Amino acid sequence: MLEALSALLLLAGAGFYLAGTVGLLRFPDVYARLHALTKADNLGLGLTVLGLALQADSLAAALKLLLIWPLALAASATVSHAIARRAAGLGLKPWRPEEKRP
Amino acid sequence: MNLLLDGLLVLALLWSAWRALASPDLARAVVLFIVFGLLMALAWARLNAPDIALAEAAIGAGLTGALLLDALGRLQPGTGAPAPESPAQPPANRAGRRWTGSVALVAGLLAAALAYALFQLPAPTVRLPEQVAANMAASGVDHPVTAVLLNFRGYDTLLEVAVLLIALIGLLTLGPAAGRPAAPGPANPLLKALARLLVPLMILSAGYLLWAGAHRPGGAFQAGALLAAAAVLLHLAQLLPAWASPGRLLRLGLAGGFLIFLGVAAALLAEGALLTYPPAQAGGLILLIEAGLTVSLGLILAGLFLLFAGAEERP
Amino acid sequence: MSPNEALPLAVLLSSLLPGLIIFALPESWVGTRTTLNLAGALAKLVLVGLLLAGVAAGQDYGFRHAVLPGVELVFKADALALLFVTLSTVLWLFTTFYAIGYLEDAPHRSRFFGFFSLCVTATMGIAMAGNLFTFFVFYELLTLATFPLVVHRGTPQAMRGGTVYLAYTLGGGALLLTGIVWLHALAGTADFAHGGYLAALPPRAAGQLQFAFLLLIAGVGVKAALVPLHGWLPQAMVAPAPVSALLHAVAVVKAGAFGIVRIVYEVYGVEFAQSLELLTPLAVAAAITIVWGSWRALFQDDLKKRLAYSTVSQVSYIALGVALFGPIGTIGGLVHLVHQGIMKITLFFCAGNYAETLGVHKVSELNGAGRRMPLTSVAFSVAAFGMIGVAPTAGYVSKWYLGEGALAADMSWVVAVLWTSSLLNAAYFLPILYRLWFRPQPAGWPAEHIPARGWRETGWLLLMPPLFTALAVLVAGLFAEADWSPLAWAKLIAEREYLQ
Amino acid sequence: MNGLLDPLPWLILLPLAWASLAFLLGPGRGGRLALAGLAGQLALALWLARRLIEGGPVSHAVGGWGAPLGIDLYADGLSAVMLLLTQAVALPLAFYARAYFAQGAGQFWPLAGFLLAAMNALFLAADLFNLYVTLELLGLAAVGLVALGGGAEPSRAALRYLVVSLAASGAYLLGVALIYGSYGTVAIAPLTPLIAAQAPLAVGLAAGLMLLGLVAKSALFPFHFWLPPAHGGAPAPVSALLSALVVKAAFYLILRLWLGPFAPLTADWGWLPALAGAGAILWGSWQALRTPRLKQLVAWSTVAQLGYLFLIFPLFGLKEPALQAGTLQAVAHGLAKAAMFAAAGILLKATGRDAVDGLAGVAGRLPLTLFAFGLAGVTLMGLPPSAGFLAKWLLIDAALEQGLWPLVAIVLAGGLLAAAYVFRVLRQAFLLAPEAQQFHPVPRRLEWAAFGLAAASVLLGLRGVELMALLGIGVAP
Amino acid sequence: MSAGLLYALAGVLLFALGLGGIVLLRHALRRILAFNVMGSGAFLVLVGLAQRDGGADPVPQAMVLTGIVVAVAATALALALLRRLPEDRP
Repeated sequence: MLEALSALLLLAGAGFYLAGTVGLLRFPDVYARLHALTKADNLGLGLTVLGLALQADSLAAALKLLLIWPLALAASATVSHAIARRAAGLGLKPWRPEEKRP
Repeated sequence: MNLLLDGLLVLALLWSAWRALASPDLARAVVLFIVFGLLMALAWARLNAPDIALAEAAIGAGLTGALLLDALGRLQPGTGAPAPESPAQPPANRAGRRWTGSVALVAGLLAAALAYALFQLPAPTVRLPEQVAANMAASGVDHPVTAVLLNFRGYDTLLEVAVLLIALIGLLTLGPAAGRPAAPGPANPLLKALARLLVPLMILSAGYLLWAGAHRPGGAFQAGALLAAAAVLLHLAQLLPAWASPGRLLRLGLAGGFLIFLGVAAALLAEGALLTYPPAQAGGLILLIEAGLTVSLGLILAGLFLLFAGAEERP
Repeated sequence: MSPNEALPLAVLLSSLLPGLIIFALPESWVGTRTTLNLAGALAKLVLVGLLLAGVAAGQDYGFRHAVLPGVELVFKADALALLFVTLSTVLWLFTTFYAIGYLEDAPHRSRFFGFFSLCVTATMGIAMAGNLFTFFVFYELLTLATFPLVVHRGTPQAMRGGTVYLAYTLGGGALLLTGIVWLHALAGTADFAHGGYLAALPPRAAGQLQFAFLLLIAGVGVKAALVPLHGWLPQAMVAPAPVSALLHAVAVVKAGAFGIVRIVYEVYGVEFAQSLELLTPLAVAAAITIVWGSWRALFQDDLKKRLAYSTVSQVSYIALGVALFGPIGTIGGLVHLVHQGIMKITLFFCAGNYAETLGVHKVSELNGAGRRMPLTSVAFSVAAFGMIGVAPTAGYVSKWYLGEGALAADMSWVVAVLWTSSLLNAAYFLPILYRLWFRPQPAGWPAEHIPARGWRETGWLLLMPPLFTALAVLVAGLFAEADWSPLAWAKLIAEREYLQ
Repeated sequence: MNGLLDPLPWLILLPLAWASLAFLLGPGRGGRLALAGLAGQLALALWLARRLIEGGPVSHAVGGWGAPLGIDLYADGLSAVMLLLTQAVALPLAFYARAYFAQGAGQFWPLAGFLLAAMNALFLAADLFNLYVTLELLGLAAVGLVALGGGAEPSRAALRYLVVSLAASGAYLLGVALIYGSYGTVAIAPLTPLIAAQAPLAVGLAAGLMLLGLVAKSALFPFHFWLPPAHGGAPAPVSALLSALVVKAAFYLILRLWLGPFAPLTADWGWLPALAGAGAILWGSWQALRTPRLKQLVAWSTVAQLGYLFLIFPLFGLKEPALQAGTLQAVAHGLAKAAMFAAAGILLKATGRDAVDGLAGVAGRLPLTLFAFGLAGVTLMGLPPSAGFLAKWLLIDAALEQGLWPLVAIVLAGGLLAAAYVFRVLRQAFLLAPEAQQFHPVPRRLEWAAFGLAAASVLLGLRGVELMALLGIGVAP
Repeated sequence: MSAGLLYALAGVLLFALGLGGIVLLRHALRRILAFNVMGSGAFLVLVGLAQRDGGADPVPQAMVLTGIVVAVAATALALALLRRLPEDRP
C-alpha cells in the first residue's frame, strides 16, 4: 500500500517537473519563466520528497528529507525575487498579448 | 539499470563540460560549468564517495562558481547585456585551424591511448583498503576517509592547508590594500531576511558536520566550506563587510588552524615520528585539529571570496 | 705542509695575496699599492731563488690538492718549470717599476695592478702545473686576468681588440679542454712525467692520440700565436705598454710555447711523439709562422704592431726547437724561451718610452730619436741585434743551438728557415736603427710629454728597466757558458729530459 | 630514534613555522624570523649531510605507519646535496631581500617561507601524491612571488606561469592516478620493484605524462616561454629564488623518477631530453644575446643553462659520473644565477633602468657588484676556477667516455655563447663613460650578499670532493 | 565494465577535453574553466580506477578531497590575477 502511494506521489512530482520544464522552454519572457520554475518545480519537488520520505528507512532520515523542501522553497523564492528585481532594473517589460511572439 | 543511470550521468557530464568550454558566451560558459560541478557531485555520490560529493558540491561547484560569477561580473561590469562575443572558436585563418586540428588530434589520441590502456590494467597487487580497515582501530576515528585524511596521510593534509593559506597570502599581495568595496546596489530585503534565517542553521550544521566527521562522511573541509558559504551569503546580503587587509586578529584566525596542526605535529615528534598520534588520545587530537581547521578553513575559503570580491578595481 | 710543499705555494701566494688586497684598495692609496706591489715582487724573487738553489741540488718541490674524486690540482716545481718561473719573476719586477712610472696618475690603477698580479699568479700556476688539468685551470685564468688589462683604456678600439682577444683565447681554450678531457678519458689521471705517460697506451689508440695532439696544439697554439691562430696578438697592441711588454712578450705567448713544451716532452714524450709522426708537422707549422711573422712585420708602420708580428715569429722558434728531435734542438728552444723574453721586453719598454715621452707610435716618426733619447735607443739597438742574432747577444746563442740541433736531427731545411728569418729580422729592424741614429731630429715631436733633464731623457722609472734588460741580453749572450746562465739551466733540463 | 632529534621533519616544519609566523607578525619581524629560521635550516641540512655520510640513506615514516599505507620521508645523497644548495642560496638571499625591500616587503617573507618549505618537502618526499601536493604548494608560492611586483605585466606573466604550472600538475596527477590504479600504491619504494616486474601500457603513459608535466615545470626548451617574463619581471630577490632554486626542484624530481621507479621504462629515451637541452642552450643563449633588458638577459641565461642539466640523460649508461656532472651543474648554476640576479637587481636599483647598455656610468661606482656579476659569469661560462668548470669537465669526460661527440660540441658551444652574453654586460665595466646622471646609492649589504654567492660558486670550484662523496650515498652505481 | 571503470573513462575524456581547452582557448577565464575540468577528470580517473572492481577505497577519496581544495585555491589565485589584467586583453 505504502509503495503504491509513494509511486503515485513520485509520478505526480515528475509530472509537475515536466510542466515546469515545458513552461521554461515555451514562455515568452523572463518573468513568465520564473513562474514556471518556482511554482511548478517546487511543487514537483515537494511531491517527490514526500514520496521518498515514505520509503525512508527511519523517521530521522524521513525528517531530514522533508527538511529539504522548505529550504528549497525559501531559496528559490529569494532567487526568483532577485532575478525579477534585476530584470526590472534593466528595463525588461513583461510580455503583453498584443506583441507578436518572440 | 545502474549502468544506464551512470551512462546517462557520464553523457551529461561530458556534454556540460564540452558546452562550458566551447560556448561563445562567457556567462553561459560559467553557468554551464556550475552545472558541470553539480553533476560531478552526483558522480561522486554514484561512486559511493559521499565525502567528495559534499566537498565537490560545496567547494567545487559552490565556491568556485561564486568566484567565477564574481570574476565574470568584473569583466563586464553591470551591463547585464550578453557578454561581448569573445569567440571561443579558434581564429578562422588556416594556420589557426590547422593548429586547433592538430591539438585536438593529439588530445584525442591521448584519450584513446589512455582508454585502451585502462582496459589492460592487471589487478592491483597492493590492497590499501584492507590495510586501512585493519588499522582503523588505532586511527582514533571510525570513518575510513577521515582516518586516511588526518592520520594515515595526515602529512598530505598539513601541506594542503598550507596550499590554501599560501593562495590566500597570494591574494593579499594582489588585492589592493586600500579601497573600500563598491556596495552592490541597495540591499535586497528578501535576501537579508533569508540570510538571517539560514546562517544560524548553516553554522549549526557545520558544527554537526565537524562532529560527524569522526564516524560518518563529513569533517573539517566540508564544515569549513559551509561556514564559508554562510559568510558569502552574509556578504551578499551586506551584513558582513569585505576584508580589505586583514588585521592581526583576522590573520590569527586565518593561520590559526594551520598553526595548531603544525604545533600538534611538532609535539608528536616526541612519539617517535611526525604526526604519530598515541592511540589513546588519537581521537581527541584529531578532533582538536579538525576544529581548528574548520574555523581557519571557513575563514580562508570565505577570504578567497571576500578579499577577492570586495576589493574593487584599482585605477 | 712540509717546506717542500710550502715553497711553491708561497711562490703562488706571493703575487695572489697582494693582488687581492690591491683590488680592495681605494684608488688614492698610491703609496700602499706601490709598496705592496714591490714587496710581492721582491718576496717572489727571494722565494724563486731558494727554489732554484733547491732544485739544482736535486730536491723536488710540489704539492697536490684534490678537487674532485680522481681529479687533482698538482704543482711540481721541476727544472723546466723554474726556467719559466724565473723569467716571469725577474721580468715582473722590472715591469712593475715600469708600470708605476708609465701609469702616473692614470685612472683605475688599483684594478690594473690587481689584475696584473693575477696574471703573474696565473703564469706561475701554468709553469708549475703538474698535470694537464692544473695547466688548463691556470691557462684559462690567464685569459680572464689579461682581458681587463687589454681593454684597460676603455676606448672603443681597446674594446674591439679585447673582444677579438677573447674570441681567440676562449675558442682555443675550448679545443684545449676537449683534448685534455679526451686524454683523461683515454689515459686516466696522470701527472707530467719525463718521457711522457702516453707511450703505455695500446697501439689502437694511436689515431685518437694524433687527433688529441692536434686539439691540444691548436688550443695551446692560440696563445703561442701559431700562424692561423695569431690574429689576436697585433689587435691586443691597444693595451698599455707594460701590458704589451710583460704579457705579450712574456706571460701569454710564453704560456702557449711552454704548453707546447710540456705536451711534447711530458705528456706524449719526444720518442713517442716522433713515432706518431707528430713532430714534423709541428716543425713545419713553426717554420711557416716564423717566416710569415717576419714577413708581415716588414710592412707594419706602427712600431708596436711590428714588434707584435716579430713576437709571432720569434715564439715559434721555441716550437721549432721542441720539434727538432734531439737534445741540442731542445736546448736551443728552451734557452730561446728566456732569451726572447728578455729581448722582446726591452723592445716593448723602449717602444713604450718613445710613445710616452715623445708621443711617437709610428716607425716613420722615429727619425733622430737616438739623439733625443740616446739611452733608450741604445737598449733598443742591443735588443734589435739580439733579435737578428748578432754575435755577442743572447739571440745569437739560441739561434746557434737551434741551427746545431737542426743539423743533429738532419732536418737541414730548418737551417735555411733560420737564415731566411734572420735576414727578415734584419730587414725590419735595421731601418729602425738607421732612422734612430742616422736621421736628423724633426722640428717638433708629435707630443712631447716629459722634457729631457740632462742625461735623464725620461722618467727614471721608465728608463731603468729597459737598460737593465738590455744589459741582461748582453750578459746572457757573453756569459752563456757560465754555470748560472739560462743556457746552463736549459742544458740541465734537456739532460734530465733525455736521461730516461 | 626519538623523532625530536631527526633532522628530516624539522627541515619541513621549521620553514612552515617561520613562514606562518611571518604572516602573522607582518613584514618587519618577518625578516628577522626568516634569517633565524634559515640559519637553523642550514645547520639542519649540514647535520643531515653528516648523518648520511656516517650512516647511509635516512628515512622517516610519517605517522609511524610505513610505506604503502602512510607516507615516508627519505633522504639520500642527491636530496642532501639539493637541500644544502637550497639553504645555502636562501640564506644570503634573505640578507639581500631584507636590504632590498627597504620599505614594505608586503607578503614576501610568508611566500618565500612556504616556497622553501615546499622545496625541502619535495627533496625529502618519497610518495608520488605527496609530491603532487608539494609541487602545487611550490607553484602557488612561486606565482604569488612573481606577482609581488604588482602591475599588469608581472600579473600577466604570473597568470601564464600559473596556467602552465597547473596544466603540468594536472598531467602529473593523471599519471599518479594511473599508477595508483595499476599497482594500488603511490609510495616510490614499493613501486620500484612492481614497475620493474610488470609495466602495462597505462604505466608507460603515466610515466610519460608525469615526466612531461615536470619538464614543463622546469621550463625545458619547448616549454620555456613562461620563464623569461616571469623571472625577468619579478623583483630581484624573487627572480633569484625562482631561477636558482624552483626550476631545480622540477629537474631533481625528473632525475629522481628517471633513475628510480621509471628506470626500466626510460632506459633508451635519454636522447629526447638531451635534444631539448641542446635546443634550450642554443635558443636561450641566442635570445640572451638579443634582449635589451638586463633581467631578461639573465632569465634567458637560465633557460640556456637548464639545457646543460638535461644533457646528462643519455649518459646514464655510467650512472655515477653523469649524476655527478648534473648535480654539480645544478649547484654551480644555483649559486651563480642567484648572484647574477642579485647583482642585476642592484644595477637596476642604482640606475633605475632595466637595460643592458648604459651601465658604464654606474660600473665605476659599483665595483663589487660588477665583480660579483663577473664571478657568476665565470661560473656560467664554465671557466676555471669555478664549480661550473668542474661540472663541464665531468660532463665532457662522461660524454667522451661513451663516445657521444655531439654532446661535447654542444657543451663547448654553450660555454662560448655564455661568454658572449655575459661579456655584453661585463664590457660596460671597462668602457670610459661619463658619470651616470641619476645614481641612487645602494646599501652595501646588497653588494656583499651578491658577492658572497658568487664567491661561493667559485670557491666550490676548488673543492668538490666532499660534495661528490655526499652525492654518492644511496645512489646505486 | 564496472561503474568505476566507466567513470574512469569519463575522467580520461574530461582530462583530454580540459588539456585541449587550456592549450586552445585564448581567454584566461576559459583556461581556468578548462583547468578545473581537467582536474575533475584526473580525480575521476583516480577514484574510478581504484574502485573499478567494486568496493569504496578511502585512500584515493582522501586524495581527491585534498585535490579539490588545492584546485579551488589555485582557481582563486588565478581569478585574482585575472582581475589585475586590463579588460581589453584578458
